[in-house]
Amino acid sequence: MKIIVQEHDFDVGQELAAVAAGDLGVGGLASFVGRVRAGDAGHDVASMTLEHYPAMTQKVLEALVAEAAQRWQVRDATVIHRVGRLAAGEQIVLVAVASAHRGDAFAACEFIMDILKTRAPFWKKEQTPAGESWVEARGSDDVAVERWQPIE
Amino acid sequence: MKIIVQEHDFDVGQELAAVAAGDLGVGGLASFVGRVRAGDAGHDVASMTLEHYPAMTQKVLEALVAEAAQRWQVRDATVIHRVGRLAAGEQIVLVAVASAHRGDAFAACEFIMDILKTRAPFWKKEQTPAGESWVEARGSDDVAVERWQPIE
Amino acid sequence: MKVKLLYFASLRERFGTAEEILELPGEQSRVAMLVDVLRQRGAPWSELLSVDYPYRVAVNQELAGLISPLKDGDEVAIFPPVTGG
Amino acid sequence: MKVKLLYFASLRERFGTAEEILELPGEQSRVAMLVDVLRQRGAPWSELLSVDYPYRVAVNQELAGLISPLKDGDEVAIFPPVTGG
Repeated sequence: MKIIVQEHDFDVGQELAAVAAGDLGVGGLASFVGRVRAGDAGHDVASMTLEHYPAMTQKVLEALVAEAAQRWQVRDATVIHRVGRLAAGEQIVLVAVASAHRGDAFAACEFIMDILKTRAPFWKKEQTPAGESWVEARGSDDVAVERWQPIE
Repeated sequence: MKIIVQEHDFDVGQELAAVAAGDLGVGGLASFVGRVRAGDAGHDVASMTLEHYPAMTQKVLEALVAEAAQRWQVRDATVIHRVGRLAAGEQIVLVAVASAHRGDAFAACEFIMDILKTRAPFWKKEQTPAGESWVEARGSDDVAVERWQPIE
Repeated sequence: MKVKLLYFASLRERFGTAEEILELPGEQSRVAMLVDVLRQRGAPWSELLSVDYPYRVAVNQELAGLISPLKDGDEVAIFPPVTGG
Repeated sequence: MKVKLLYFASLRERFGTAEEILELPGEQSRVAMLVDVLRQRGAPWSELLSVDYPYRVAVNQELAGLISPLKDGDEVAIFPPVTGG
């Protein structure tokens, strides 16, 4: 497992090639790359600044990957999250999960992304022509998390 | 949209960089890479040979991507499927979907993979120490497809 | 009327051919009639093109059923369930 | 007892500081008491550490609630809802 928070960019091709490299038991590798979106009409985002709480981030991300590996068959996983100033179009986050079967790879990857969004201590500040402002948490992220609750 | 069936390998990093390249409206890129799995205990797969029905494959894959783009917001997508002889560990298929939001990217990507498995005319023959044999379709693939049925 | 038949994967191997041209009586036909003609050849046709074996049929590159119509010049592919991805 | 306080993002900016050491009465305390002490400073503390504002608290890097216990030397972080990914 590889879990890193860094300022510099990452090479998706290199990272994906390294997930479970040489593991012939892998049948599928699901991944997600989040990018800085330029915003919507009337809300142009030129860049964002990502801040985090380093001591907690690492703990949360490790716990998250461990939880995914308990719920699904995971042979290897990589999570890279960037911090600092990122221009529109730049990569923010990579989550990649290698499993024997595709269903596990997809579910674990999406689970990590969804929970990361509501539990990992990162904060985004947007730079727009109107000035800077902190991004507010979205209710849809909580909805995305709810479907992963264990069924009692 | 890029939909290709080819014998030679593909470079995942290059392909992912090309999906919706320069499109600042992309917030997420979900992808899946299928690899030749070496098999399970007592069933060692050294390689497989993939055969297809070229005239139909292209049509089916194009229809599939179009269907995904109708159901979810898709800004760009790439599907590459290899044919011919592939050794254990080699890449078979890449599906990548870029969307404004991650939920659409994940859903469209998984949808394309699930439906591809049951509708695209590819057939796998495995080479094991015990000889060659055609892979049988799996019931679990039909189950994976069922959840994508539109709710009436 | 004539149709072009294509076989894939295990069916191609079992039938020992990848394609053939088949003459069918009349100017129109249906997949069911084509399959009947093939089954009358005996094994392995009768064995593999039976309800016990989940073969698939595509007419002009679109999945078809037994009642799907056939016309002169159609391309008919017969193959086992697909296993790509 | 003393705790180390950390503020992040908009709260760090509004409070004008990233961290401070805070002395609390007694040898044990709770998050609720700490928040009370901070609110007594007046605005912006009283405004932002209110039920109208969905602030989060972590004690020693674990999310905590108002009744979570505090002891000498704890690291307490106060921040807005997270927006990573």
